[in-house]
Amino acid sequence: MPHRFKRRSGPTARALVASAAVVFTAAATAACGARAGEEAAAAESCLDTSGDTIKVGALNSLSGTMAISETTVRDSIYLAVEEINAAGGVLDKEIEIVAEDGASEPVVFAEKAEKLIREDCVAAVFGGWTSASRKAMLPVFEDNDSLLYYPVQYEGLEASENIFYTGATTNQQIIPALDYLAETGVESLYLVGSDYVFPRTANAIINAYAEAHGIEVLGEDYVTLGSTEFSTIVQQVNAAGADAVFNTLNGDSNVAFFREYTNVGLTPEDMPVMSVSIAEEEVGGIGIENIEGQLAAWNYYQTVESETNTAFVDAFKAEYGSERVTSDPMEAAYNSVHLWAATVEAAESFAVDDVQEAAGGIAFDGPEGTVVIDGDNNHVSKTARIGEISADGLLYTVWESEGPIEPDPFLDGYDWAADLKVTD
Amino acid sequence: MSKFLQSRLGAWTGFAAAAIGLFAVAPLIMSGFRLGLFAQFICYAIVAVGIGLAWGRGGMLTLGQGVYFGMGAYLMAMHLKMADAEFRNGPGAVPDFMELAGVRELPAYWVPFASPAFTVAAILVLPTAVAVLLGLAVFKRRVKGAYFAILSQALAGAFAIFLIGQQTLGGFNGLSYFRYFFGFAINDPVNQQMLYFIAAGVLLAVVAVSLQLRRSRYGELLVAVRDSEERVRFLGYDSANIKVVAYAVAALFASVAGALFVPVVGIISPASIGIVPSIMFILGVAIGGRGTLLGPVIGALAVAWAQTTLSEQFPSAWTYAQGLLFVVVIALLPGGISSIPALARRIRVKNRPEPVEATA
Amino acid sequence: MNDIALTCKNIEVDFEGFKAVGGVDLELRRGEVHFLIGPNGAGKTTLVDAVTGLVGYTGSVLKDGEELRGKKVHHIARKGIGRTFQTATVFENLTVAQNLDIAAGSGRGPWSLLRRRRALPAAVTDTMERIGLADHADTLAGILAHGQKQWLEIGMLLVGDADVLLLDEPIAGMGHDERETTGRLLHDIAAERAVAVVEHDMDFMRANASRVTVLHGGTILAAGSVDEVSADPKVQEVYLGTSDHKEAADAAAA
Amino acid sequence: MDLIVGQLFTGLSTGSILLLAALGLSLTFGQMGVINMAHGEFIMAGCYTAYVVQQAVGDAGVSLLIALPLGFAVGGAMGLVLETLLIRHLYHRPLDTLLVTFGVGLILQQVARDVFGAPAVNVTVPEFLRGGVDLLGTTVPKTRLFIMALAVVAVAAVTLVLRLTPAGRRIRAVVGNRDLAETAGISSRTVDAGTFFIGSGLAGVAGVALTLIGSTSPTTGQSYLVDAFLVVVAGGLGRIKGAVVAAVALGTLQAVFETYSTASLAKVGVFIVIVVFLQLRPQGLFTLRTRSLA
Repeated sequence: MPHRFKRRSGPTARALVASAAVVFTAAATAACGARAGEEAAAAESCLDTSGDTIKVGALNSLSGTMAISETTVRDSIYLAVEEINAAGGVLDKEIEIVAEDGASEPVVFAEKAEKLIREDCVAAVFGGWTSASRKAMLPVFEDNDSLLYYPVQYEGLEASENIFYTGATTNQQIIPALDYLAETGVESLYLVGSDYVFPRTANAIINAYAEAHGIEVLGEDYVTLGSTEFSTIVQQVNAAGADAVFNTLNGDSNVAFFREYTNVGLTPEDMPVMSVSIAEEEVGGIGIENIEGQLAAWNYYQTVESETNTAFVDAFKAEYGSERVTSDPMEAAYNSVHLWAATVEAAESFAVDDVQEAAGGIAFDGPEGTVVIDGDNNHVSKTARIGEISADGLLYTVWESEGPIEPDPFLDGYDWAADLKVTD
Repeated sequence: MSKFLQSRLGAWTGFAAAAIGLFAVAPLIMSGFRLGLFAQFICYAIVAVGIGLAWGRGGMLTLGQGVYFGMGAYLMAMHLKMADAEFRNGPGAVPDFMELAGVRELPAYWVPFASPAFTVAAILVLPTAVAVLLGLAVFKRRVKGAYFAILSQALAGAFAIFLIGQQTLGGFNGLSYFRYFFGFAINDPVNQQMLYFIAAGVLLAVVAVSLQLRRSRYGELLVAVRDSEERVRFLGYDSANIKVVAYAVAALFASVAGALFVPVVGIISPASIGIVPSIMFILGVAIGGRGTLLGPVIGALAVAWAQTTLSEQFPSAWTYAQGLLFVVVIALLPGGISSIPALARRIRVKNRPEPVEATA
Repeated sequence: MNDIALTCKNIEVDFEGFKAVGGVDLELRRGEVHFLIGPNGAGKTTLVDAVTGLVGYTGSVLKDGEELRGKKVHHIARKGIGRTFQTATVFENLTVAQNLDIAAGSGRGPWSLLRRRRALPAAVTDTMERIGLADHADTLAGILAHGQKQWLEIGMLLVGDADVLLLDEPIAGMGHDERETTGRLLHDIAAERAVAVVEHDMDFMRANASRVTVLHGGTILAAGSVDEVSADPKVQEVYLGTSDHKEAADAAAA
Repeated sequence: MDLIVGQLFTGLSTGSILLLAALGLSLTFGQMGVINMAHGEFIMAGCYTAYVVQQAVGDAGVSLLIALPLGFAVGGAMGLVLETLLIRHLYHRPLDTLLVTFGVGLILQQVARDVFGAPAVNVTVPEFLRGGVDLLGTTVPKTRLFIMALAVVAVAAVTLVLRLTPAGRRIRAVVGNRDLAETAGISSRTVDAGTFFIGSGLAGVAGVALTLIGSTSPTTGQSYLVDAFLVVVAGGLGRIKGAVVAAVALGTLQAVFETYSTASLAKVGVFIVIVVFLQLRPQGLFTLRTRSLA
């Protein structure tokens, strides 16, 4: 397409002016929405409760880096839904799952959450894993006044009316782990974590706890998420010679960390590692020989001895294969579906307001023991357990809290944590 | 058809049709949710227009547009967080996420972003200035081709990692939970539609700027640099300057797109601007036709739409599709879908040699 | 007007210990077509690269008394030094007129660059006439015939007001008629400019050279008129010693 | 003192890992001027080769010895297929090659995910490589010593092949001047395929070695790729010498930065150093000077 010369004029400059004019006109005519301080027109829920079924969303990463973990959560969500449907559904309606892929990207989580609420008109959404995905979804659920059930332990300091947190907050995982270490005579700690919000918050809590309890923190190191280069850090850990290591690494970094740890000759006997992100699923990839005897802090292990857990593990293996294992987030997700169903039954309504109203005090007898929703902060009470990784790849409880611990996401009940508290 | 689009009437008609489509038809046929999604796609399309200029016309394969996209987005997000905090707790208040991270004092570099005017100026100036400096640094030293591509990619990686380490920028979680956009409540559907209109208007403006640059003498010069940089230098031009302009304009477009992305989507985090998102910006441009004006726009919209729709049903298949698209389109159809009509014409009139649009 | 446009003194180019050009002196005069000949690897193209700023060198290059060494490529070009390449290098995706317009415009300011061209500059239309491509103004350079590309490249130098032209094998691949046209073009443009031609074709050299410099192994073997050079025994020896028999025969017969 | 020795060692160790990942890239980039973004996935293929062999053989030591040559063969074969089917046909479009191979990398990652599952798999470290050796006051893991030794062997092997074998001489001739080599009767096509085989094979070997210290998952290769590219860019086109120096320098730089700041700032620091370095030496540490313009 040869260009012609001697054209009289180019229209583009004027097109530019014209399009700018269009924008301003459009903006001017459209800009009659709510301004700061005014109440925005609330989005109407399109939830339809007239049929025989009720839709819920399952929003987990099925692709990308987080798919490893989140597909397991999805499996237990499906299991719980099947169980409820087999028992007659919720308010006599069959639960229908609308599944979406969060693709391990916060932006996609926000987008899919909005789709589930506004297009699929689901009654509640189950899922999310990373804090980033939860933070991305939070405004979506608040703006559209809908419900998210989030099943993973997290860094606390959050309480939204529209989110039910069925994983542990810090006082149900980090603090019991520290209590356990202090009990066993640990006087110095080395902190190793991935560089994101959970390890940073956890370590802030650990530092405050350590100061109040006479424990010395000898070092605090962060690596980029996914980093597999631990030569420098393990050398520093080795040189520091702490009584124990508190590990908040995430994902593949654990593999490289524990290999390096073992290879420089460190053992659980002379320097145990307390991990808060390693569950049954992760042990295989790290290699038993590198991690046997190390500690973990969770609320649930596959080996928890109770009838409900035996039933849960059996049902899960029957559904997904005997080689599969169950882990804490899977159990919390399983609980979350049952908690939602129980709340709906109690409220006798699927409406968000009614569910929020009825949630406080709702209990479910889950695999980890009884969990109860705390109506003040939408978290649940949970039993803390320290587990030791054994040669068969499973974790066995070596210590557990005396009954369920009440959730305290803002650590109001801990004086030494006063400086950590949000000021408002 | 291309002749018609070249003409003055054609350009006017094209713009009018696009304006009607974007401003009148789309809001009628799409739900509020879909319109918001479309606004998000438009942000990607704005980035694509810039890449079309730098890569399609200028031959600079910028695998790091996420950097400028991210700059614009973070600058805007900082203002929105400041405005929210000010609205809740008065001037100088610390944004909510910093309170959670234990930051009690507002970091000094946040302070100016309380001003909307400063923020808008920063969105326009800062990424452009960075692009100019970086462009001068690499192009003056005649770093080009694959070297430039790798460097720009490494830059995106380094920038994302840098942001993850910055707790006062939200770290890995990024910045989210915005309530007001220059005083308007973001959760109000009317205002959401306004955001869409702004995005659509910016897209039109960006395409118009790109059109003007392509048709100007500068546009011809840029193609000349792409095809034979040495020849241009031996004609007395400093080719580095020519490249820097296109690179900086692409950076500016990306920055503006990022700034719009934040209120539209409601979150910006390092996950949206690293190496992989940056290279994914390229995919749409390649599919649409890198050398053409509208190809990148159409390609970017199509890819974003396909990603959303296909990944809903087949998450694993979508990754295969993405990979295959890269391979098939770039290897076999380097001109993208825009070149299909020309190809078809060439096959029809096989005897007569037909000039083909450049695809270096 | 036999004045000296370009003076090269003691040019040396060193590639990591390999001396591609070792101490060459050269003067190019306006009004002359000056041929640089020599076997492969003699340093002809490297000498052109050095003068135009592409490779570093020691020595001195003066254009009308002004030192060019150390200047950047595009600054040297703006001083009026133009060059072509062994394979014709034109902007294949632009039209003939666009090619020339770009070549004419290295001094344009940003404002005129960012606007569309309203009309073709007179220099461009004149040059199209001169290089015989007036009928091809809107033809993409990429589909021109081989010879036409070479002419276009020369035209780009003319329109850019170069007054020292360094042409690297301008007739490579041309047919007989095209060579003759090129020869006439060279003399036409040399009327007010200095033209240097790197060439292997001995017939073309004999027909068109005002002056000849023979390079060998990076140094000057002989210089002078066509007849003087042809008679030089050193030149004959070098050309007979090369593997290229045609060149050798040509040189010997010259 | 311990710290300095430790850092020096970490630098050498990180450097040798970078070198293993970058050596093959340097060869293919240098020879053909194409950037193979799927190189990381060839590394990953090496990792999974080690895994599969270990599943089949059982004994970790024996399986490592089998996996090293097998990893070379697997990586090499994948490279050969890629070269023959795609890269060869994109010869004059280096940037397009980059994007096409990125697409291939995406597909290979997903294949690994579908075949082996997304979670990381465990490759057991053989008994004789477990634990550490005390060296000048610091404990040095045997696995890292092994990888250093492997890097030295790989560099030596590549250098010897290039210097002493006829095939190597042909490769060097094509790298030096492609056109001249062709006029001298060397089929650059065969040589390209050969280079790609060797370069990709080295990626496979790197993958097998990396299972000793890192995790094996579908995204394993990706994490090494950008660093490996920076090594090649900083080291100079196709110069083995340059790759060695650049890898060790970058490894040390990273280790030093990491000790005195955070890991994330270390990455940014390394990038800035490279951009500044390219200001001083735009063609990398070592260059092949040619007078041709192209």
